[in-house]
Parts: sequence; C-alpha cells; structure tokens
Amino acid sequence: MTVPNGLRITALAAASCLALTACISGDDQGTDAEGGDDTIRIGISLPLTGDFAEPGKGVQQGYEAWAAYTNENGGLLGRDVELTILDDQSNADRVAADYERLINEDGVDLVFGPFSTRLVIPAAQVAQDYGFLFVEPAGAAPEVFSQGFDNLFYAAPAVADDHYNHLADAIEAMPAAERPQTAAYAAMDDPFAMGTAYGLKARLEAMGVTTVADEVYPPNTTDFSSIAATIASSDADIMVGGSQYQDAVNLILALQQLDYQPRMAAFSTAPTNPEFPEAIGEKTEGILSPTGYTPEADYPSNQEFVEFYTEEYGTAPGEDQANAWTTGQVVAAAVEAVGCADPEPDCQQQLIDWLHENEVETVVGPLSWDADGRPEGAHLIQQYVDGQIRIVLPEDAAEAELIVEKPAW
Amino acid sequence: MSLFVQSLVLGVLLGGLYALLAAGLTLYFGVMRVVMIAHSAFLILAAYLAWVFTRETGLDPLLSMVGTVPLFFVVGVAIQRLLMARLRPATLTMMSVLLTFSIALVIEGMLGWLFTGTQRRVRLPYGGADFEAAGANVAVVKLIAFVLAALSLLALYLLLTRTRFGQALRATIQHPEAARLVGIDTDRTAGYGFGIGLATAAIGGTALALDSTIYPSLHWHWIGPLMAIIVVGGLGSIPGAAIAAMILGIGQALLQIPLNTTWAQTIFYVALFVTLMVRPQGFFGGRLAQRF
Amino acid sequence: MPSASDRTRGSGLTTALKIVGILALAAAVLSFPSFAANPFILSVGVVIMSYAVLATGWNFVGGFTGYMSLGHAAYSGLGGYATALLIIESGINPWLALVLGALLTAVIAVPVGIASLRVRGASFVIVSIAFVLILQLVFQSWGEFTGGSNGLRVPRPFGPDVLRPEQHERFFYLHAAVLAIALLTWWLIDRSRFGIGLKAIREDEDKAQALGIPTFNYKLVAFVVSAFFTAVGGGLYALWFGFLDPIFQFSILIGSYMVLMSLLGGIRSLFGPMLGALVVGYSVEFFKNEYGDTQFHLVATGLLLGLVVLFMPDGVLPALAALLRRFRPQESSIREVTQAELAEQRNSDPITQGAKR
Amino acid sequence: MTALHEQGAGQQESVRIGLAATGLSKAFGGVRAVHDATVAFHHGKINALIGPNGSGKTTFFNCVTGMIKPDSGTVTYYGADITGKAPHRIARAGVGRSFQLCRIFPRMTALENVLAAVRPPSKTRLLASAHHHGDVARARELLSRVGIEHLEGAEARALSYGQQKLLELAGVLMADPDTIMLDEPAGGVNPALIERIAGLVRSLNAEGKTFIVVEHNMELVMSLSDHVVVFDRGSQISEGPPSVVQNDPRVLEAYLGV
Repeated sequence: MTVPNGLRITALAAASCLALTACISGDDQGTDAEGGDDTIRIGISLPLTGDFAEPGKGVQQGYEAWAAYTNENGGLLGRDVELTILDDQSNADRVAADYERLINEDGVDLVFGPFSTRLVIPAAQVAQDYGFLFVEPAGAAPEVFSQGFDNLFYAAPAVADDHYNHLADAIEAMPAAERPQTAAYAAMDDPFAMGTAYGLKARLEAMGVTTVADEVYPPNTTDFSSIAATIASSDADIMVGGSQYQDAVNLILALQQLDYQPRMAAFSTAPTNPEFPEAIGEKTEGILSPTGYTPEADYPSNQEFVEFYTEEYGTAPGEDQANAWTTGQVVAAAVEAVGCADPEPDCQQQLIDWLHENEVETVVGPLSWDADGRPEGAHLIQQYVDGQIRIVLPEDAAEAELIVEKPAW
Repeated sequence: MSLFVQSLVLGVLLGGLYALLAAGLTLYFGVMRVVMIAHSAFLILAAYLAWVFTRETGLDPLLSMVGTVPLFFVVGVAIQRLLMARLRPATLTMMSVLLTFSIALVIEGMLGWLFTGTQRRVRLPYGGADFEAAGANVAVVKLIAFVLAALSLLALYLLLTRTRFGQALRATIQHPEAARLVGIDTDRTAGYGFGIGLATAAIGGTALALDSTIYPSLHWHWIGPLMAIIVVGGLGSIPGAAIAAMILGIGQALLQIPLNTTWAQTIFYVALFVTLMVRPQGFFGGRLAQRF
Repeated sequence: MPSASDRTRGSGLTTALKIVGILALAAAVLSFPSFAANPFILSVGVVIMSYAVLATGWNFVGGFTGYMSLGHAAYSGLGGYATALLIIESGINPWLALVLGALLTAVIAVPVGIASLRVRGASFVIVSIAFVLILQLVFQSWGEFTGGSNGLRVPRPFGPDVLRPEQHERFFYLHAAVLAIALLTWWLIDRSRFGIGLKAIREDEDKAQALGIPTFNYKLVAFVVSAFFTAVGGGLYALWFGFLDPIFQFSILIGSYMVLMSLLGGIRSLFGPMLGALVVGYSVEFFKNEYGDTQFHLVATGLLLGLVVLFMPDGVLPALAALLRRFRPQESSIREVTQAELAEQRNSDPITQGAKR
Repeated sequence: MTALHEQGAGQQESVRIGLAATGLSKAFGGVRAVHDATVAFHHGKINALIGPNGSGKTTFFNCVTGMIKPDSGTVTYYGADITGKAPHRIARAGVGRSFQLCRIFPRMTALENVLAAVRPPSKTRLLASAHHHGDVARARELLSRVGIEHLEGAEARALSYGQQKLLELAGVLMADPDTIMLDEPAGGVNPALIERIAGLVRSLNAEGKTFIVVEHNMELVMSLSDHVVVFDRGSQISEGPPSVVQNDPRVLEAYLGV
C-alpha cells in the first residue's frame, strides 16, 4: 500500500522538478522585453511591505520622481530611463533574490540600492558579485562600509557616526563650564540608529562629558518605562537618542511621565517627521535632530527637485525622497561622464572608478566618497524653535539661533 | 534607591497586565488542553481596534471595549465550537497549536495588509501625565491599564468562585469526565471558557493600546512571555498564572536596572527552562500540568 | 488489503519500479542546473533545495513522533551562526565548520529536548517557540560575538575566482547531497525498530509506553537528529547566502514554512517534505511573479496551514493519493465488467456480428 | 466441609503474590479516585478486578502501571518496589496491559502494531530493520494465535472493533510479559468473540501467564477467574475465590448501591 504511494510521490516530485525550470523561466521570458536598447532599465528592490514599508515607499516616490524628471529632461545619454521596482517584503533573503533576478532575469542596465541598512549588505553582495555599481540611498551604518565592497556608494552627506558632528562642534565651542557635564544615551539596537548616538557619544566623551546612562533597546521594544526610569534617575544634562520614529516618541512620552527635564535633548530621525509634534503633545521646543536634507537648502539642483516633486506629489519632499533622488543624480552623473549604461562589467567598472575620483553636485550638496564609499560630509542640525523645526547648525546654513537651554517638556 | 522604587512600581503595573493576559491563556488550556498561540494576536487586534476607534471617533480608546469585549467573547465561543471541536481528541494538543498558530499568522497578515507594518500609537491628551506617590512617578495611563487589569481579574475570580457557571467551568477544568457525569455540558462550558479567555484579550489589548506602540508582529513579543508565565504558574492554574505573572513582571522591571532591556526580557525564558527542568508541573499548578 | 503472499510476489517488481523512480528523481534534480535558464533560476533552485533540506530535517521529529515544532528556525539559525562563527573565530575549514556547527547545535538541542520532551505536547510547543524568541534576543544583544543587529558576514568557502553563477551551481549540488543523506537517514530509521517505536509514539504515546518503549529517550534522539540535519541545512544556506541577521535567521515565519511544507507534502512519507518544499518554494516565486507586491503571504501561509490542519491533517498530497486509491479499484472493476460484458455481447449478438461481416 | 476449608487454607499459604499495592491513593482535585487501596494479585492465576462504575478500577490500573503517579502508597512486583516508575520500565519488568477502550496504533499495519512491541536485544540493534526475520515470524505466529493473521497488512484502523481487541492482545503478548493486565477485554464485543478471548486467556494462563482482568461481565468473571478482588469507592472491599466473593454481603451492597 505504501509502496505505490511512495512511487507516485517520487514520480510527481521528478515531474514537478522539471516543470519548475520550465515555468519560472517561461513566465519571466514574457515580461523580459528584449529590445530595450532605446531605454536604460534600472532595477531596484524596495521594502514596500513589511517592517520598513513606510520609509520604503518614500524612497520609491523619490526614485519615481527622479525617473519622471529625467525623462522629461531628455533622459540619460539621450535614452529614457525605466525603473523596475520589486518588493523585498523587508526581508534579507528576498532582497538578495530580487537583485539576483533583476540582474540575471530582467537584464537591467543599472541597479539602485534598497532601503534600510539591514538590507543593504546582502544586496550589495549580489551587485558586487556581478560587478555592478551600487549606489544606495539608505545604509549609513559604519558596518556597511567595512565589508570591503568597492562598488558601493552612499548617496547622502554623511555616515551615521557623523550625523551629530555639527552639534558636537557647537558643544565643544562652548566655554567648558557651560557645556553639559553628564550625558545619557538611549539607542535602538539597529546599526543606523546606534551609529548616530554613538558617534556623538565618542565626541562628547573625548571632551570630558561623563556618560551616566547608556541604554540599548531592541527595535521591537514597546515599553520604554524602565529605560526612562534609568535615564531619569541619572538626571543627565544632555539626553541623546539614537532612534527611528516611534521609539523616540515612546521614549519621550515615558520620560515626560517620569518628569525628567534634561538641559539638551537630541533625537535622530523622529523630530523631522511632520507628525512628531502632535505625537508628543506639542512639547517639542528645543528638541534637536540631525538631518541630511532640507527643502530650503539652496544647492542648485535642489530648487528644481522641490518644485518638481511638490508638483507631482503635492507636498515637499522629505529625507527619504531626497536620498532616492540623490542616488539617481549620482548614478546619472557617472553615466553621463563615462558615456555608457549597460550591464557589461567594463562599463560598470568605469562608472565605479569615475565615482571614486569625482565629486557630484546633488540636492544634498556636493558629494564625494572615500575608497569604501563613505560620503565625506556631516548632517545639518535642526531644532524646534517657536514650534517650527529650523536649521540651527552649522552657523553658515542656520535659519535660527540655537537654543542651548531646552525649555521643560 | 529611587530607581529601585520606581522600577518596582513599574514592575507591579506591568505585572498586572501580564496577569490578566496569562489568566486568559491558561483558561483555554484548562478547559480544552489547548495552547492558544493566537491569544496575543487577538490582543494586538484589540489594540488596533482601539486605535482605529480613537482615530475615527476621537473618543477615548477605553470606550472601544463596549464593542470589542462582547465581540471577542462571541469570536472565542465560535473558535471553540467551530474549529477546536472539529479536531480529533487524539491529536488535539498538536493540531490545536497549529490551528491557533495559523490564526495568529492570518491576524498578523491582515493587520499588516490593512495598516502596514508602521508602528502606531493612540494619541491621548493624558499620555504623558503623571503623579508622584511614595517617591515614584506613576504614569496615569499605566495606572488606568493596571486598574483595568486588576478589576477584570477580580471579576474573573468572582465569576469562577461565586457562580454556578464558574463551578461548572472549574469542574470541567479539573476532571472533564467527572463533570460530564454530574450533568455538566462540558462542550458548552468549554466554549464559554474560550469566549471569556478571548474577552480578557480584548480588555488587555485596550489597556495595552493606552501606553504602548502597536504593530502587527508585536504579538510574538507577548506570546513568549505569556507562555512562559503559564508554564511557571502551572498549566491550567489561574491563580498560578497571576502569581507567576506578577513575580516575573516585577523581576523583569528590576533586572532592567543592572542589565539592558533585551537581557531583562530573557528572564521569562530562563524561568521557563528552569521550571521545565526542575518542576515540569509548574510552581503553583495542579495536576493538569504533569502530563502536558 | 494485500496479504503476505501478495506482498512477496509483488515486491520484486515494486522494488525495481522504486529504484527506477528514485533514479529518475535523482536525474531530474542533478540535471536542473543545466536546464536553468540563468543564475536567478538557479538561485531559486538553491533556495528550494534548502527548503527541502530544512523540511526533511524538521520531519525527523515532526513526522516520526508527531511533535510539531514551530520553532525549528532556532536550529537552522544556530547552524548558520555556529558555522560562520567557527570560521571567523578559529579560521577552520568551512566544511569542517559546517559539520562541527551542526554537531554543536545538536548538543545544544539536548537540554532543550530534555526540558520540552519530558512532559507531553504542550510544553514542547511552548518551548519550541520560546527557544526561537530567546535566541533572537540573545543573538541580537550579544553584539560583540554574534555581530548583533549589524548582521554577520559569512566568509565564502570558495575563492574569488569562483563566480556567483558557478557558486549557485556548486551549492545546488551540495544541498542535493545533504538532502540525499537526510533522506537516506530518514529511510533507515523508518524501516528500523527505532522507527517503528517512534511511529508508535506518534500514534499513541501512552500505549507505546505501556508496550515498553522508552518514549522519552526515543523522542529525544529523534529530536536531536532533527536538530542536526536542520542545522546542516541552516549552515549550508549561510555559506551560500553569505550574511546572517538575527531577525531573519530566528524568525517564526521560517519555522512555520517548515511545518507547512512538511504538512503539505505529508509528514508520514519519505519524500513528502521535499515535495512540500517544492510546492511552497515554487508558489512563493510564482505568486510574487504573478501578483507582485502584497503583504498577503502571511495570510496565505496562515490560511493554508489552517485548512490543512482542519481538513487534511495527513497532508494534501497523501489526501489526493488516497482519493486516487479510492477510485482505482473501482475503475479496474468497472473495466473488468465492461470487458466481460463486451465479450458476452460479442458472443451473444449475432446480428451485429452478421452486420459486420 | 472442614476438609474443604483446610484445602482452601493450604492453597492460600502456597499462594505467591505477584503484583501488589499497599495503601495506594490517588485524588483528582477533590475526587478520591483510589483511596488507601491494598491489593495483592496471585501469581500464575487469572485474577479479576471488579466493582461498580466509577469505583476507581481504571485509575488503579493506571497507578499500578505507572501511567499516573499515585499520591501515596507503594506498588510492588514480586517484592520489588515499582512505585512511580516510568510505564515503560514497569512494562519491561514484565507487566503488559491493554486499555479500556482498546488502544492500537491506528495508522500502522496490524503486523507493525505487533512489531512495535519488540524489545531490541541491545541498543546497537535498534537501527536494525524492524522487519527482522525472527521478529516477523513471531509476530505472525501471535497474529495467527489470536486469529487475525490474514489481516497483517491492513491498517489497524480498518479493522473491526473486535479485531482491534485481538490485535491489541497480540501486541501485548509480543513483549512477552509475565503478568497481563486486561481492562475490560469483553467490553463491546460479541459473545462469540468473548468466548474466543476467554479461551485465549485460559490457554495463556495454562502456559504460565498471570492475568489481572478488569471486567463487568459477571458471567465471564465467574467462569474465568481463580481469584476475585472487589473495588468500591477506590479501595478493596472483598477478595477471594469467585464463589466466596459472589456471596459476600459487602459486594452485594456495593453493587446494589444501598
């Protein structure tokens, strides 16, 4: 009884094995338009669903706006660009499979990077193995650049560690007595968020600011009361948060619940979100945050970008959109300079070499990279001043005066 | 010192919520020998319903319980009668786990589909409010959640000890065959037991929504500790679950002082392994636990 | 029902058929890389083979004893990390690291098994889930050793001159080899006294114990063997994929895929999990290809699992096979009857015969 | 009369005790299923354990065979303490048992059901084929002894209830126990089959197997057994040869429920 059953299953397995090859490739041959020589096809995998879906969509908008803008303005090398965007479901296994597919199956000419540090490394590996240039809009963590990828470039002004550099400079410039004496750090256990907080921590410790609390919490933390209790009881002068969005909101609310009032408070990412003031009950005054982008910046291409984007989407672009646009600009600059855009290793290598040696004008300012693909700049520092988030540092870009003593929240 | 007191207070407030949720989880096990993996998924579902309710109406999330508690009770009865009762007794434990696991996946997937993976939080005018008591700051939202949990547990206790239904339920938990012999409709009782268990998830979810961020996959974050609690407390024992919840909740809060958040969470799992190694029937439990 | 004599009479033929079937299957698997149109298809093949190894590994405990582990991602994850860390920390040969890593994982599985198998099902399930969650926490927190949330790059076992497509091909064959070993081991246990004891546990644990089977020891051994093969699968995948991240390694979803694949294919049969892996792996690609971006994969996994549990607890394919079996004797008897009738007709119908002439 | 009495007394002195329990108790919640039960079963005899429904016979069985841990009391087997030992250890000590509602392995073939009870001669032989020649021959012999050898290839769940009972018995015999405990062997089967089972029990007993039989069919108990133990409310209220027990007023009281 079991014998024929097993046999049948064996046969079935063998048959489906063969069918698999036929089906997947068969299906895909249809979508694979061979005669794409008049367009430049660009492959991208983004987290459109799953944990990183929200920022993933921002990046998608930025990419699509860039492609539309480029095509309206004569394309690249006179050819239209066409984006192929796949959803990696915020999953590392999928992101690698996606690039594998974009390069081999869809035969794209160029690839752009995905979102989130956690997905950048596996994706960059695939691009590297096939010799592709890999410019990415998110993936600021130091680890991304220490993996020996020579094809990788981060299209933003600074790596995570350097985000707070201008703030550190400003504190260093204060008279020693006026500087904060003690500091508390709370960072999400995420390569990007931790990088920002620990970058500032290294600078502050170097100038003698004592660390009195140093908390790391997993990304899925929802109850911040215990972390807040530790920070509140340390009564640090400056509170530094290496955060994404919601965790910072939770932490601030928990700190408010414990009535902790630091002299300075800085959080990454969250304060730049338009919903932030409402989420923490409008008690935003004096909160600091680094940002890689502001629509107000007067870099030459930025005004066009803001105008075009606002027209398309009805709102001004945010940092995610700007980073995506920047990625497009960086790759476009290399393509125009080298004069090729095809998957041949030769062409890709020329693009990579060109970027290593040149500076590119972008919406976030001029960018250049070291050998590992680190951009060599710093982030602007914004602060809530009179209920509005304004650039306060560095001084030459400032829109408002830095509030040193944060009012109570 | 003040940090210790503060942490203790936070631990008690957290322990209360754990206690309510663990009571529900252990109740299912008691009446049906079912490990209800989807319990915390329903918890998160209730929290999402509270969030949607507040977002749409602008009213206090607590009012959403008027709808969610009866709804969850009915859903609980339906799950027991329509799904669990279909499973063969011989493989009930394993298959019910798979079934409730799949329910959890469906809920998580639907939430992700409808609301994306973005973290959400109910916005409350009193979200950051606090008062000082005995040298510790007590957040208003946490106190509300705790009181809600405590009242529900008390109601559950009274229901189980003071009513005829409670007697029938306890008899069903202790010895289903004997209960049937004395004329208790154990199937119906089990259905209601399931409904009550799920109703605790509705209350817990609302309490959770007051002071916590929610996202679809959050339920894994809760089911682990809750399952550990009911094993430590002894499977099927409601008082055991409540005591274990309180102890582990306080333990977690206090451990956060010397350790970081992540390591403090491992207390639940350490307690789980130690219990299974040393005393598999749990520390406060009855005979049920011996064979499961 | 075949009697003893039937069985011995038919066994020569069925054995031959079986061998032919297995050879055909092996040939199909081994020739896949040459059919694969491009490296992407090949990489999908590697993923499916990896699923097959994991599901077959899972089935050592799930299929033999009926204990459904929802957290087997713990052992694939441990296998991956153990392999990677052994290479990084001690610089040993990657293949040696793979085997040592899997052995290490098997050793870790012993206390876990003791804690969870002493009592019946419920604790096992609770521990299986709890163990994944605890490992996710630990591997995330213990950054200086495991790389934490930054992830861990796994050194490549092949030199830089081995290009990616060729790597895919090599790993495809490596996975196939591991799968073959796992299947062989499964088959050996299946026909052994040990195997019959395990199946008795699956059918009725009390009864098995009353017959003198040391159920706890049997379950523990099956569990550890399962952890070992799952860890080999995880380690091999890590060597291929080259990057480990705790939230993806120790994920509940991977564990539930293993359960789903095995249940779909049928946990009682040798090739069931492998077939389930093929179906799941293929449909994942297919649906992504056809329907693109949705968050629906979780819902689909959940619904599918629920339906299988409710209506086809033996697996979809075995259920279909049973359906076929039910029709087959009827079919043959119908045929016999018709032939007999035809013969009769021919003999007793001179008119048509005459007309024919 | 005196001679008969003396003969009875002499018999009692020569009786060897096999399985025995002293002060055994087990409570579920508030229900005392077995309460301070002291029982001794006779070696080489067909012992019967009877009592009204709910008198704790099955719980007693489960306590004795290690399926349930007793709250207090001791269980001995030919003098050795086996209280609270794992069921498989008690089984390996030589106590085989059947279950009340007949438990077989439903998705294994009849032959496999019997083979599952094989004890490998050593751990290293554990991986040897289950269809070992000697084992299979013995299993077939047992199947044919209980009269279902023609069904060896059928899945156990496809058998009729009576056939399943016979199969269960064959499985128990495969482990070659010295003492065989049967929980309601005649429950739910037709008279012809009852006769067959009784015949098997008698012939096995003649070969030296000790039996302990829980049974409700009084006719069968009286005709089959050598020694009867009567249970009520969780403990022994009477014991002795069938004829003696039959007339014990306490037994009548328990059954009539005064």
